[in-house]
Amino acid sequence: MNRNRLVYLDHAATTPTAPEVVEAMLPYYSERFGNPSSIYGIARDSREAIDHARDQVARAINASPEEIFVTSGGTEADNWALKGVAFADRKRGDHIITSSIEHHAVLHTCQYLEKQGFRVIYLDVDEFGRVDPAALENTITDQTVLVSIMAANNEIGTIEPIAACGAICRDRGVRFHTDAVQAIGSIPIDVEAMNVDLLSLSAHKFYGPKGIGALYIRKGVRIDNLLHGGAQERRRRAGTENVPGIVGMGAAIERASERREAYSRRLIALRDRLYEGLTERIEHVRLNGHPTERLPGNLNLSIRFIEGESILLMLNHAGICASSGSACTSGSLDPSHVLLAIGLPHEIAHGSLRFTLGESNTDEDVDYVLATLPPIVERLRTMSPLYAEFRRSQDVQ
Amino acid sequence: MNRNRLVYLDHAATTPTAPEVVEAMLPYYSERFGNPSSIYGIARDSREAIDHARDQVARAINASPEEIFVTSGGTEADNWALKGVAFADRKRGDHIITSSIEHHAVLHTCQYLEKQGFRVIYLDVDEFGRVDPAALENTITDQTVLVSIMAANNEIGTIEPIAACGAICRDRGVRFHTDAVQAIGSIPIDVEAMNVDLLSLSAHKFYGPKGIGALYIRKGVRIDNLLHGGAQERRRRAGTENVPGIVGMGAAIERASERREAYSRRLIALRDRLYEGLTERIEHVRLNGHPTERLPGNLNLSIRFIEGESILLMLNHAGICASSGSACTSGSLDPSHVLLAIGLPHEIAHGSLRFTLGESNTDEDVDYVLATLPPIVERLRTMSPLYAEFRRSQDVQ
Amino acid sequence: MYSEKVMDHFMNPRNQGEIENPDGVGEVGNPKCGDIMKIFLRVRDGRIEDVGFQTFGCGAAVATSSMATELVKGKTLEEAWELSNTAVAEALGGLPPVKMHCSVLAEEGIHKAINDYRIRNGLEPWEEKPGASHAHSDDTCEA
Amino acid sequence: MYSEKVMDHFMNPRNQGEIENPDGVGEVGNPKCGDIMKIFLRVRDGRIEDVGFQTFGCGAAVATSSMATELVKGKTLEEAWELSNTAVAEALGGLPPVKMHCSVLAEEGIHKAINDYRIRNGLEPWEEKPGASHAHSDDTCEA
Ligand SMILES: Cc1ncc(COP(=O)(O)O)c(C=O)c1O
Ligand SMILES: Cc1ncc(COP(=O)(O)O)c(C=O)c1O
Repeated sequence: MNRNRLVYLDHAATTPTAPEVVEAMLPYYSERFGNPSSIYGIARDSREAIDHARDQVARAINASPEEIFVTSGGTEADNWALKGVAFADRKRGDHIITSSIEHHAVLHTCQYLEKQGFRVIYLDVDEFGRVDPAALENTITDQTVLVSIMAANNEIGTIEPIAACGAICRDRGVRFHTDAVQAIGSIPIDVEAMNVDLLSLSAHKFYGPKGIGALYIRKGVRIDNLLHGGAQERRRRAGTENVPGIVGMGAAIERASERREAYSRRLIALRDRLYEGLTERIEHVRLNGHPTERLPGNLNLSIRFIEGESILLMLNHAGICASSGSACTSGSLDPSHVLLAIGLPHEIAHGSLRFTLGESNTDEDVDYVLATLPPIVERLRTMSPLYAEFRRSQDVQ
Repeated sequence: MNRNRLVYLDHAATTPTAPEVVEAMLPYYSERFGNPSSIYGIARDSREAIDHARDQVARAINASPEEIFVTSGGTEADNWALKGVAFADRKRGDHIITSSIEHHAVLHTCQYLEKQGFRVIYLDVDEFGRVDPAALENTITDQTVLVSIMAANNEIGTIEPIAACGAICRDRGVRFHTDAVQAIGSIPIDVEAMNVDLLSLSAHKFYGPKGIGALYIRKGVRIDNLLHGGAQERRRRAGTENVPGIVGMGAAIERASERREAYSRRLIALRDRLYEGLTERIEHVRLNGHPTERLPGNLNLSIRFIEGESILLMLNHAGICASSGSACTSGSLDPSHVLLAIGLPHEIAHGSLRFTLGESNTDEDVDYVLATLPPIVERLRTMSPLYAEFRRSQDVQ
Repeated sequence: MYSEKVMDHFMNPRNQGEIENPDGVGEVGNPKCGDIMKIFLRVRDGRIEDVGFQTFGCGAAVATSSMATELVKGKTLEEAWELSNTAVAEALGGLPPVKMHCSVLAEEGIHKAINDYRIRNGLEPWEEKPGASHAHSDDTCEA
Repeated sequence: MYSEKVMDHFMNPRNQGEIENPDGVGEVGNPKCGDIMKIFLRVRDGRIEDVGFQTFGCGAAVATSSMATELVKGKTLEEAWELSNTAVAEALGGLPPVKMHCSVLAEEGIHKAINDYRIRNGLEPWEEKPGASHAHSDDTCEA
């Protein structure tokens, strides 16, 4: 691997914790380490730090602090939202609606709920990965207790019509959850304007620490607890609070909100240049996701005739970190459910590549990828029986 | 509050993260921040760090690394162990046995399971807070799928006969879980020797960070997942790994294991001197918990005629951090379920005080408490109608 | 958790202690629930000339005892009867929600001491206003 | 994730490429499952004189193709037939469990190319040993 150069283009997987965020966390490890539930002075410091962070999170999504509940990350928030509302409202109905391109934290939770007797509808998406609000509207029945549609997709970056979905759910008196794990820090989110009842977020996606997240629960939403035990988080989420993590999440989300506009503008420019440069240099490439309604930093491409993991390994050798929708890395042989859901054939889905740009990326990084990727593609195509076959079929014509 | 002197005597609530532990965590925030599931170089660093930490945790309890699953703390570990085994084995039986002095993370989970149709027996304890293995044996039926008995109690410090309970469960083919959150780092724990099938631990109780813990699951134990989503933790616990937290837990548990013997010897000496000094200086005091089978750092006293929170506030004013079994702090009016379970009348339970000693404590701390607490007790008793009544009744005799 | 005012009244309680030969005494609360307040009154010409308290309880219990006695001192019995628990809490700069019951206890203690005085003096005890809140009413402590 | 040996064979694959006018060809795998291997043999006097491969697939697929061809080069067809997937994996210093199916694919590719040679030469194809593992057999990819 090239240890001299590191170009990190996998910000959707995780981001580095910003140094100033780490700085904010540090005092809460060894000095202000008190358990927030205790009554003495150092515990008050912890309590105040948590309150402050809760304010910061609330402000970022236009909620009030009493509606923010800390979790151990996006996964727990998604699990809690879905299981919590489904079981609390079980008497009202057994019907849940989500999309076919949700993160596994939502999909696998839905599958669990199906085993528990709930009926789940997985809405199709169009070729760009968009959910159709009209289809949602037609799918809601008087048995529907919950709709969960992600704010933006983690693989192809497509931004979903959340406000439209929220309005429909509000109209029909159905609870609306959105997994905003990828959206926070990249696009504006307002739970009031968007009629969102529950929202999941995860700090490590916006330059905060890993292992901490939050669930927004609108006042008045009935929801069962997921973790039982102590009286933390106003009796809704038990467990000694991860004070440094919470402080880090607060600092990170405030920082992200302040920077968001400039951040997205910058990323869009870099990403578009990367996209155009690559399509100029490589044949048989397609863009996955929506051409405009997509996360600023996301570029998802299918590069025909070659396989994603191979590309990643060669990129890694050159010091470039990216990810793919190829199944290989996850240990299953099926490629990404998201790429299949937008209609890609398996063999093309296997050859997909995701670059997600972030704070550290520069014009030089883009240039470096533009110089590095085309010869890698060339090399792997030379090796590929699919490409040989394709070339033969072209020669014949 | 006395900002000049701080004597922290609430190590059972939480401990400061040791500076060398924080040191070990730091590189994983902003430098080696890769998502362990990715395939590039910096992700490998994270993966190796997690593997190393898993080894450290496994070694500390004589397990193998594949049996250690990371959670967001003791609460999640307890919830997972109980719900996971109960639901996985539901077809085999619906009967669960625990004790009446478990932590709320176990008790409230059991109450949840009761709502789901399970039957739970809460074993009584003796006046010292000990579970009787013979009673356990008699309570097991062919419907029993799980027994959960804590390794040591968080309030009164009593060490439970875990090895005996484990042997009985093994004999009867029943799964045995122990909440060792308070035990790890203070007393030796060996899942093989003790026939433990599942064990919960939480890093912030042994000078590691908050918000991270683990569940040991013996190979072959059937258990449902609690958090659904990604394929992390060998598909058993979804969610992007809290890499710095995991590294911190590993470093902390290794450090705690190395120090344990010297640590407990030192704490026992300090604690016994504190106990003897206080009983010499204050009348009408009783020790709660077992006289010898107790955690090294734990001293739990009931001080008659006065109320716990008042004592804590005055101690805090003098810079001493402690906790109480009084309900006041938790917002309920009932005093600690543990103190009631060992037979204390309510009014005496309300006047209980818990000192839990740890690394930072010195002989001077003990002297300071010995000088500070007696006048506080005196003052509060002067104020107390119960004490006035008691004195009148003495005068009459 | 507590305001500075609460901590001041807790650390430096006013009117703490028994009064010798009081004209009225009121004891409320229950040791099971972790708080007992005992209020002592000396009454001259229908006015509370002196007042004292003894309290077993948490910080808020002590502080509300101190503040309530302070507020009724020098008042006529009629005025003192009007003292509400919220007035006590407000005078203390607020109380945490879970501690509001302590202020109710203080109000009840004053009432009980006043009625004790009235009964001792052959008068009808006054009646609690309907709807007055009672400490512990919706709590788990079975006093 | 991968051993150094795997990475070496992935970055510098041996025997990569088509052979002109091969004496036997074996193609295995399925684009749906994300891996296809094509093995080309040149056979002289019952011996594999030259061997080449083309692979569409992950790092392990390329590395096992490279190692498998390396191991059969110069061998008699009988010897080459005996090459097992575990031998390929071992020669690579091990493979992650989820990638073992790639080594199975390599074994199958060699077998298929040998039998292609035998059929072209009017010989009975050899039979796979009973119980031989097959790539993807217990996986979700429905090839
Ligand atoms: C859209 C989405 N939802 C949920 C998650 C889960 O978040 P976490 O891994 O922090 O639990 C992720 C990221 O992993 C995500 O991208
Ligand atoms: C015995 C016991 N079990 C479980 C827990 C819960 O651990 P955590 O707060 O880390 O979730 C604690 C401490 O709070 C405890 O003392």
